[in-house]
Amino acid sequence: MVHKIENQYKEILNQYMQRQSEQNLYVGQNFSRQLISENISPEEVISVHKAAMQEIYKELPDVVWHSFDFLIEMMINYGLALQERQSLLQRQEEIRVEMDLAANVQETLLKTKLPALKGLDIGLLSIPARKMNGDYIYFISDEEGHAGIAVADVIGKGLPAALCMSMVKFGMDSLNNSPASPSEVLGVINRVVEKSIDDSMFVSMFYGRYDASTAALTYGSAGHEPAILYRSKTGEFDELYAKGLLLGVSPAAAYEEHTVQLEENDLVIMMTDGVTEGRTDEGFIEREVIFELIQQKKDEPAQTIVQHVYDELERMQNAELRDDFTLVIYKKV
Amino acid sequence: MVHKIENQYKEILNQYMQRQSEQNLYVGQNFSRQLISENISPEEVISVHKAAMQEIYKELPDVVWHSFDFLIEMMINYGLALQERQSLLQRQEEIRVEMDLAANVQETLLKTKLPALKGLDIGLLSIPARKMNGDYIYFISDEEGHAGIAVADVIGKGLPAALCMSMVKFGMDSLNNSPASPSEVLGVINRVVEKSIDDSMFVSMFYGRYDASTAALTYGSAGHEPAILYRSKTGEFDELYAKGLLLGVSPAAAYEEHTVQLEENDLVIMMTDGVTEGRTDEGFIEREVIFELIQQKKDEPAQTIVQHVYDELERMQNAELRDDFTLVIYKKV
Amino acid sequence: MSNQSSVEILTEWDIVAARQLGRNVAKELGFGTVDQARITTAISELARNIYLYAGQGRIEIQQLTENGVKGILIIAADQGPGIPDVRRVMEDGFSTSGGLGAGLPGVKRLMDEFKIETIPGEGTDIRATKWLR
Amino acid sequence: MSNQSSVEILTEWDIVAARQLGRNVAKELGFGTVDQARITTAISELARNIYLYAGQGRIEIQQLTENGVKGILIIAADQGPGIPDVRRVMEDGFSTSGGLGAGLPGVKRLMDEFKIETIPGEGTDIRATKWLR
Ligand SMILES: [Mn+2]
Ligand SMILES: [Mn+2]
Ligand SMILES: [Mn+2]
Ligand SMILES: [Mn+2]
Repeated sequence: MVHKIENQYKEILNQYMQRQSEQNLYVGQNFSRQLISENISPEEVISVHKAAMQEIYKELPDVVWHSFDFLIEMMINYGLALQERQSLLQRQEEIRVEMDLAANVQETLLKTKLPALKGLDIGLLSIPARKMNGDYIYFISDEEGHAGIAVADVIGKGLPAALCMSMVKFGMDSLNNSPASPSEVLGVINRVVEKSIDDSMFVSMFYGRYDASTAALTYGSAGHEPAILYRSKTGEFDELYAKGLLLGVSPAAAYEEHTVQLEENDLVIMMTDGVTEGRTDEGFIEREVIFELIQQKKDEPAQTIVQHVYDELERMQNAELRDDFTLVIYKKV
Repeated sequence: MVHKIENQYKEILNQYMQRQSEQNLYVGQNFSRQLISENISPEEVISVHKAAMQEIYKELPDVVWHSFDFLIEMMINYGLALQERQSLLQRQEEIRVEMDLAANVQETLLKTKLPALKGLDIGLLSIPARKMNGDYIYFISDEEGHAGIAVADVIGKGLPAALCMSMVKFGMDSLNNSPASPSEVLGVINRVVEKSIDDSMFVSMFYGRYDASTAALTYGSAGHEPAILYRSKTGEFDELYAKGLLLGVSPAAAYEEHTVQLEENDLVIMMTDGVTEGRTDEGFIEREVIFELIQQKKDEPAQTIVQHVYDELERMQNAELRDDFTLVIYKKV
Repeated sequence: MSNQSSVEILTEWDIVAARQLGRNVAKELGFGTVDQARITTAISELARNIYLYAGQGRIEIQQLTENGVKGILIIAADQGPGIPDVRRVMEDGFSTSGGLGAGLPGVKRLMDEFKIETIPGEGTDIRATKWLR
Repeated sequence: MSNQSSVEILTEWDIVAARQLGRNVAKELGFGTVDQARITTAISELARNIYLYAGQGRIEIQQLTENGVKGILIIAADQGPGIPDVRRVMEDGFSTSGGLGAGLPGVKRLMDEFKIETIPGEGTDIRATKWLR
């Protein structure tokens, strides 16, 4: 094989020495790719080059051959750096596989079941900025027509955030599917988070409890992006704001709760800051842009509205997600 | 700066052309390291080499200069591969930082409190083979002198295993610090694991419940490495085996439990397969070797015994851990 | 100020013609041998991409002067299928691990500025500039 | 069969002497120019490690013949402080990212076989072999 390469090299070099044309350089450069793909190191290239020159131009003075020997010595460390690249590429591939597997584990671990509730049409989407999602949606529901819907965001992204999120999930699990009041739920999760993670990690969460029999929504927030209520009758957007510290800051934190009455075709929009803090080349995307997008599809099913908002925001940002993106819309039908 | 490099190169090359000594090659090669560290690409080296030769040997025929031009063209793709190495090294460093942070989060998340129990001296060590630990030790204890000690191992290593382990921890948390019987505890965790992770992930666990008032140990196992009981009186090592499926295989799995009576200075040795399946160049490390190591230090505190076993096994394996290593020894005092 | 010329890419020979055009312009502007070779390699890569993935397109070479600094601009435009996942194509190791060549990250490294616009089904427009230091 | 010779490493000049010894043996055994340069680089790296981190030590070069195949064995031995974290020292990028040289992973790559034994406080023994193909 080495012999074949030497012959090919001599042939290509000889062509170039006859005529210094672009065509011959093009052939040479294509050949150099082949050499790299066969792990031929730069010092070997110089050595093959020297041998080819020796065959074609025997009569050249010794200084030329010495000069190539010197170049070979200079290239040894370059060759090593290139081998290092190979093993780094391999390592990167291994990490990619491990991350993919971990992302799968996380998905299974955090899966939650959409409640089938009379009078409520739910659409949702949660897209991680990197491999692992640091946003989370959790549903609770009981037989009596109560549904709890939580949207959480770990401050931070990637792996560390994903690890924290598993804690929120098991905290929610410990509620045993009874959709308690927002101030209770946020209080429980706050203590779990406070106990289990270090002081630099915080979680924000919005929790809404919907009662199908009265169409009332009770909500609370732990330092989370406020939800939005779209009033079908007036076409207005209202913020659903509730006071409350981030989860994990203080074990004694207390959480407000408020109640609103939903009317037919009203929309409740819960999200993380990855939705509202998207950026284009011109700066932050205005909230009004998002309202506009929702209004365009307000008569469609909730999932269609969610998908439309995501598609349009992604397009505006050139497909570059800076933060995990989570959007839940429910529609009173 | 480029000018300085050109001059230095010419100087060093000139020395070598005068006398092809090892000394001059050594100087040249050291200089090539400097070039790499200054991100000088191989095509630039050839170009600098050509310029130096042109100054020193003006009279050489044109074919020599053409030959260097050809080499420059051949080296462009090599230069690109080297730049890729730089960015891969940077990416690797970023991942290292993220993994370190995640390992910290995991440690805080999974931390467990050593029970202070009359008559029981506990030593332990858990060393991950990679960044993240897929082994786990969990303690439960109550006011009445009962202590539960669990050692678990997720099948698999690294990130995916670490994510699963958080689930075991929250399963144990849900027991609310009441050290129940082994068959109960393993049953609860089995259902949590079965529900939360996919079919390819399994966890093995050994659980022992110690009653300080009677010095009785009740134990059960979910497909885990058996614990070892060292009888101080006879100097014998007995296996503490109990039948039971791996956690996560079947929601209906049932777990046996057995009870042994501990006497003064008896040792209970719980571990993961990372301890018993260590390998040297000559093959697996025999169990007898581990027994021997324990016996050497049996009169020392439990932590000293644990550390001694780890140090010696690590040495035998040339510091290459193939699997997470977890060892808990408790001594009846 | 800009001064332009272009080559239609239809056959592999046109790649060589685009290289030749670029090298001439680079030389004329005063780029050294190594930079000439780099600019030529970037053009080669872009032209080859057009030839392989779009079937046909155009390489345009412009001379630039901005604030007294001279530069060369390569435009590679085609009406091919576009690049469905730009993020992935710009990743290290994606195109180079098999030794397939510099790929687009390579072009980005060979030049000072790099911009890509691609619409699936409509085509791709890549602009890369190198300034004379 | 083995045939040995060695160089004490005390000053930087001894690095050059060790290189020279290794290159001579490699040449004699019939290694080509590139392999001679690689073997010499490996010796250089090991000798430099002794010089920089242990203060003093010894490079030994042996000619080997095994099953009719010839080879060269480099032994680098010192009574220096030892390497506290071998795993880390053998990691890519640890010693090379600053362009500090090939490092031990480099030596491993330059040769066919590589073995390291190190005891903190007692010293380090590295053996690297390259076979004549
Ligand atoms: Mn986040
Ligand atoms: Mn966020
Ligand atoms: Mn494991
Ligand atoms: Mn294991």
